[in-house]
Amino acid sequence: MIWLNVAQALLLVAIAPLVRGVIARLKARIQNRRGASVWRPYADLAKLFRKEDLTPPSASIVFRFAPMIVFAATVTAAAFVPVVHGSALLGATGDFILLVYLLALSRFFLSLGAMDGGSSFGGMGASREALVSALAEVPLLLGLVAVAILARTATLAGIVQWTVRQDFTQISAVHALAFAALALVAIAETGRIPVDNPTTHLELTMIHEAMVLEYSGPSLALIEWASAVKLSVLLALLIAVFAPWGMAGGVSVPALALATLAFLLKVFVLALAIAVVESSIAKLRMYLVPDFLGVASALAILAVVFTALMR
Amino acid sequence: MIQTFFDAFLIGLLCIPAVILVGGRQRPLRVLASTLLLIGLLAGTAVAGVCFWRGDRLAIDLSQLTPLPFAVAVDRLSAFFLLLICGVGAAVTLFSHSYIEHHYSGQRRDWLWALLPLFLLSMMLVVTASTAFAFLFGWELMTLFSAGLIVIDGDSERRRHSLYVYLLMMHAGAAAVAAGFFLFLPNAAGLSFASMRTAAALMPAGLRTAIFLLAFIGFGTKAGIVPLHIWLPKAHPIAPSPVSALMSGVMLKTAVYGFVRFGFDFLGGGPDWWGYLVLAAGAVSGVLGVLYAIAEHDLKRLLAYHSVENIGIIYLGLGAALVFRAHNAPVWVALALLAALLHTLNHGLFKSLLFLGAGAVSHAAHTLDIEELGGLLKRMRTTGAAFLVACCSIIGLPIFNGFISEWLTFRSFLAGSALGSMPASVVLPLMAGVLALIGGLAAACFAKVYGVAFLGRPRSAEADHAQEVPFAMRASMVLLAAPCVVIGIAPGFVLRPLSAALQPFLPGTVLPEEAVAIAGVMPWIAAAVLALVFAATAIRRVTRVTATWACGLPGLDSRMQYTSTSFSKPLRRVFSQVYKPDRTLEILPADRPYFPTAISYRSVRTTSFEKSLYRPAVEAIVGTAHRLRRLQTGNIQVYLLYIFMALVALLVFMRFA
Amino acid sequence: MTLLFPLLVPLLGAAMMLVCRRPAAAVRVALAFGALEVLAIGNAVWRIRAAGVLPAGRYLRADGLTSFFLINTGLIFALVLVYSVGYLRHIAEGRFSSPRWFYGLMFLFLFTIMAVYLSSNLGLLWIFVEATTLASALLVGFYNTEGAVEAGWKYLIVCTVGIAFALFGTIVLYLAAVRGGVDPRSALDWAVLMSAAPNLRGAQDLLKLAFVFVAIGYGTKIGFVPMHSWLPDAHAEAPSPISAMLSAVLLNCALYALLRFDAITSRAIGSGFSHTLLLLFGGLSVVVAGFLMIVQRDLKRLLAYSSIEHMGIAALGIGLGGAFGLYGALLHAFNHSIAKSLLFFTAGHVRENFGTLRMERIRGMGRALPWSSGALVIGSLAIVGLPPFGLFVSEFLILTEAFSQARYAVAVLLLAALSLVFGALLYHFQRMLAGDPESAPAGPRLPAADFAVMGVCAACLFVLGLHIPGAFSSALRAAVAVLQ
Amino acid sequence: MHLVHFAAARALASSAVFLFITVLLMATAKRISTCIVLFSAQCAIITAEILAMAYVHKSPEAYAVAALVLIVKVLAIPYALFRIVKNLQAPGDITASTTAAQSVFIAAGLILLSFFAVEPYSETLRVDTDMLAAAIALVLSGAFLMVSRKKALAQVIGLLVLENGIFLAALTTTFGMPLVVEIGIFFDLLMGVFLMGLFVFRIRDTFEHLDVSKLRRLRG
Repeated sequence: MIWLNVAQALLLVAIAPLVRGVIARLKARIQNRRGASVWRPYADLAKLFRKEDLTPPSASIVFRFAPMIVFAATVTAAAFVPVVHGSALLGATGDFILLVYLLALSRFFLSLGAMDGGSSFGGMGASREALVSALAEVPLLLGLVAVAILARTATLAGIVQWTVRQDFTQISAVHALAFAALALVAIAETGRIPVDNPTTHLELTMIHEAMVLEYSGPSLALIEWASAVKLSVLLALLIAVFAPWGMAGGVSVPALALATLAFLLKVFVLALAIAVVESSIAKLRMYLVPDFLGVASALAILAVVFTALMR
Repeated sequence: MIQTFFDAFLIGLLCIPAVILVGGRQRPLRVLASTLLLIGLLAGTAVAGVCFWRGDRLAIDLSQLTPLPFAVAVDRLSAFFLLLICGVGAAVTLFSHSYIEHHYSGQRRDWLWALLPLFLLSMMLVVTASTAFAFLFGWELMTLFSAGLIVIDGDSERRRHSLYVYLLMMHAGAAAVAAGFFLFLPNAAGLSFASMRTAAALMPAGLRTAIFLLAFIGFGTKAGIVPLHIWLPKAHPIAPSPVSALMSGVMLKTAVYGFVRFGFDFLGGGPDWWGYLVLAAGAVSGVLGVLYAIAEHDLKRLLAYHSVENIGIIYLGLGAALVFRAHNAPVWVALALLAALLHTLNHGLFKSLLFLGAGAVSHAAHTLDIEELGGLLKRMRTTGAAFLVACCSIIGLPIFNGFISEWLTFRSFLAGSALGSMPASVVLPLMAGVLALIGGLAAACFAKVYGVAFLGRPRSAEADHAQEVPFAMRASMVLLAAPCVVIGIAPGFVLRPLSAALQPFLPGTVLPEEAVAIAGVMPWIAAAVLALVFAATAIRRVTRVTATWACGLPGLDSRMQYTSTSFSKPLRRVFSQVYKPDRTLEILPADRPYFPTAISYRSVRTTSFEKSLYRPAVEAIVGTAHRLRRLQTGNIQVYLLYIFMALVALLVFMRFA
Repeated sequence: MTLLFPLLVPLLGAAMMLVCRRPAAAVRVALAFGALEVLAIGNAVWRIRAAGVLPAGRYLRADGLTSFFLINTGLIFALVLVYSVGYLRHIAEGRFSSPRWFYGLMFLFLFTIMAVYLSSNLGLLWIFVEATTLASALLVGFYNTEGAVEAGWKYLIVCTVGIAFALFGTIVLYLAAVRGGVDPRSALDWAVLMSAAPNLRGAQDLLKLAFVFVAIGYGTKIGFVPMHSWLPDAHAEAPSPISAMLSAVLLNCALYALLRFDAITSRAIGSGFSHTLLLLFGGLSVVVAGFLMIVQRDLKRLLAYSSIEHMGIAALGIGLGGAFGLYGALLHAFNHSIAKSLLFFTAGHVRENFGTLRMERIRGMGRALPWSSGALVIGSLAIVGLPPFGLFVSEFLILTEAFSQARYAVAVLLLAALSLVFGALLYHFQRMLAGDPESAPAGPRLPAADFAVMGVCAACLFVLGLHIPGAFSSALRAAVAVLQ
Repeated sequence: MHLVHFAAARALASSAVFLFITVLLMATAKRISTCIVLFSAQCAIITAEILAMAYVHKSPEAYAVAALVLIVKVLAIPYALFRIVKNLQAPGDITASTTAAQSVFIAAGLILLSFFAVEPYSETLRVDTDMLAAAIALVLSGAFLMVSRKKALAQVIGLLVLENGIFLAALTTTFGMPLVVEIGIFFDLLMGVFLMGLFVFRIRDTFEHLDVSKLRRLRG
């Protein structure tokens, strides 16, 4: 069993850049551009690993170790989410709170690394990231709490086993609200369009890019890979919590293959959704982001309240 | 054997002030005294540890000597708090060994060394007292000695006002606690904790509620629950750093100890609205505490507000425990209490570490305003590292101890949602949301503090020339940082004895399975993260130092970095209702706005509990005093009239009564 | 004979004062007689302890209660005498204000107080309480300034009027006793009245009437609130040693008289009526004095109001009665007398060095007078009732009694008033102690005698806070047994 | 002997009325000297009262008390007061806060009030109520005098009247207390008057006026 769970985690980490490539490609096709190849992110990572690692004079040990801690925390978070099979490496004992706070660990060290650069971009990115993450934490946790209350367990593996037993057609209000809240938070957390534009370098709007402005070479590669992994972890979390049907019951190879196929299909659907959203909405002004996250919080609180009414 | 060790330790601590006051002048004698204190406290930690882990019971009874029954008894719960006091006390003594030598001289220094052991002793007396007289004796002495230590540190109009508010509120709180104790009397034989426990069972509900509310207000004042917190950001910053570390890290915990003794040990829980009251207080304190902290840029005031926030988190745990007690779900009560007590220990560790860090920063850079600091990590490597560990712990990041207690609190809220009754299954999960908000905001605040103060470029000459602090201070900070990480990675060795400590008032509860789960998974997570970090360092790389990117312009100076005010600006805008800031922008010269020589921006928080709640009350009292003063007219005829009227009034009262 | 000794010595002392002309000789003689007096009191207390009750002749009698108050008076008198030696050196020679007059009147004053404690007859008791007013009126007016004369006049007139009512109360009690069949010749004798009290139940409203008048009368001397107006003027305008004697000894003496009456009435008609009255006066005094202390501008007036408040607390203790109430009340009166004399001695030093007692003009006392401010800190911590000192124990006892009788109104009122007083005193003392002194004060050195006196006061407070010595505790319990 | 017995009984009955008259006159008195005279008249009436009672009850002690009252209250104190008034050379008028008419009405009201006050106790005390009422009237009018009169000496006289009232009350209800106590009370009274005289002189020296209501320096 252990090797299966390790494989699942490695699968998530491996396909992370691919997911970003697919999203970029789909956005290009929607805006009828040809767009770069789907494997472009892997090439970028390979290139960055070979380049020089530049550090500003004022940088301290935190600047050098921040990318590594960010990467480590995010990859450990990946070990929690059941992807192909019901049980994940740490999914049985650890629960979603651990996952959320591991992501918080990576975010915290990323903003520290940004502040260490000594330029105003780092501070700007860290300050905005602090705003977004502070307000995103409530809906993220409350959405998962709502589902956990219904499933009567906090471990992700437990939630998956409970949801699989529910029949597909009867959609509960709690799940709908929780999914909406978590979807909004996923967009905010991974810095997609309405909250932050991953491709821009415009001081007025960038959050994630501003933090990593000083990084280059292997450090930048680790950070980019980590943010890709974070995106795929959040998508996998959404799939596991809300649409786990199709996960392999047993350990036989055909079942796993079928489950992997189902997982990839679901990820593709979500990627398509992200691409459509990003192509149709403009980025929100910085001071409208709190309202965006306010809506997510309201949805999550409603979900929690509904769990009590549903009983 | 432990008993004699414990007595020797107490007596030893008692005679240190005498030694210092007598021979404080010579340096060797002072060094001897401080090392004696350090050894004493380490022995105290050992004794407390043995009592806590092995569960021995110690007792000292001085009732024949003292005018009223005065006894000390150490059970597991007291041992837990004793461990916290002695442990943090030892680290603080080590720190102040060189801090006091540098910053104070002559009589001030002698008095500091004399009052410090007495302050620690009074706190130990509070947590180990087993009669009301002993408890109140220690409780008032604790305030007195801390006030003495604050007075030594200096004198100014603002300090006097802060000290006055502190002493007055502590006295009012002590009066409420005393009333809470005395209300046991109609039913209890004496004022010893044992007789109070037996009396609590046969008391009418009304009396139990009165006692609970008095305990809540009395201990809430000392702990710093929001409406009663105004002394905390005034008193802690003006104390010497080692003393404010003790006050924030340990003294607030004696209030939590008192509240747990009253709420769970004596009264044994009550109706569920008690729990919701405590939850509400905890939530409001937590959120407002962290929001006020975000707006601060004086390091000590910021840390003081964070004490309010962390006490809020502890009260959230206690509130959940009270709700479970009302629904008599003993396992979940154990879980919630475990969470609250563990957070008390964790906060004791990292908050005192933060204050010692602040002391080290003020020692090195002579200022505590983080707007003028920056780049201290490169100049003060150990202090920076220890401060980073403390920041991660207070936010509750996984590998550090703060996370364990916040995680347990989350799981107790989650468990609470399974309770059938209506309010509980909605309120408790929402409290999980509140805790998440507090955690998020704390992360933002400490990213600001650490980023602005320790990273980036120094913003002032002092910050630039900051030197690393002497060895004793560094050693004490490392001594406090180590347990933060150890408890974070392997919480099991603290959780098991702690749940055993709850046995007396939660009979038959075993270690909750959530605690077992976290104790199991945390080592693996830590191992995974450390392994991946090690793997990442293995990547071969060529590093080169180049100038920071400044959009190609030359001359990037330190003032272009984000300051703490600008960092917290977005969050302050979102929560502007909480601050209701009154902003003033001044451009000089006024007549040529487009060619300014100087622009000054000032934003002041106008909402303050002191103005809206306390000022009217004080004015009413002083108003009555002035009206009463007019009764003393000075005219002898009026005085005689008072006597005759009093006589007539009494005769009429007697006639018709 | 042993009871006559403490009475005659002060009389002799007063007489000797007329004889010796030169001030230096007067001081030495006064000290000698003072020592003799303390020995006399000690011997009397020792004999009473041995004999339980010591009647001497028709008009003198001493029991446990007397010996307790004798200890209090002896201790405070000794302290005041030693302190006044240093204090009088600074007084300008005036027609009335020479050491000769001072010690003469002081001994007279002490004689009257001794007579109050040792007299067995309630009539004599009244006469000597009135005599204390007369003896101390001149002492209050000792300085011959405008304020002192005004304070002396008010003190004399208001107290005499108050005491007149006490006489009427004594007469009504005498009437009730005679009606109740007690032999008229000994109807005012306290012991006789106590033994005859149970069968006086018939004259219920007479005894109530008597207690009302006595409460108003002796209440004026104790300084209960509606009748307190003379106290701040008298205690503030008198020289500091005399203020100490007034606050620490005279108020206790009036309280002693009220206790004697309360014992009789509560044995005759039950303590319901009298104790309600005491609780009423006590509560009123504690609250009103607490409020008035906030707005005081003169240090000694502040201390005078604090005396009113503490007498109110003692009244509450007596009003509650029971196992702890009386014990706590007597202990509180004793502790208060020591703490208050310590504070008045410090006030004397402040006046010498700062030239004024107005608290706005006293700044930076902490640096200017280190030892006096140390005494002030100890005194104020004690007077406010904080732990290491005796008053915390007595207030704890009174609160225990209040709560165990489930009298929550009284208890909450007391706790609130204590916090109010703490706030008021802390506000004033902090402003005086902190800051840096503008004018360099004259002679910061504390004379050895004063240092010893203040040391003794502080030591007593500290010891009584931590451990009540066996002998003292048995004397206290004997005093309570007398009244039970 | 029958005649003397008859005269004593008549004296007992009528003296209350004379006391009421002195109370009313004193309320209207304009000068201190008239007050002093009226006070000594009051004491004379009380001496007569004591002699009558002593005769009726045949107690030798009462005769001694009567002699004491005669010497101290009728002669000594008024003489002392007159000497004080002469030495003071101060204007002898009594400035009052109530006009003469108001004072009389109040005095009359007080007399009526004293009758009502005594009425409930009449049956328990089994003593002639009008004498007790006179005593209470003296107490109340003494109090009224002290409160309304502004001059220091007037207050002293008010106090003495009040003392008279209490002494009379004692007399009527208990036919005299033990002699030692009586002597003590008189000694106190004498010393009190002496001290008040001393203070009156010191007030005149320091304040140059004797108006007590102006002594308002000690306030708050």
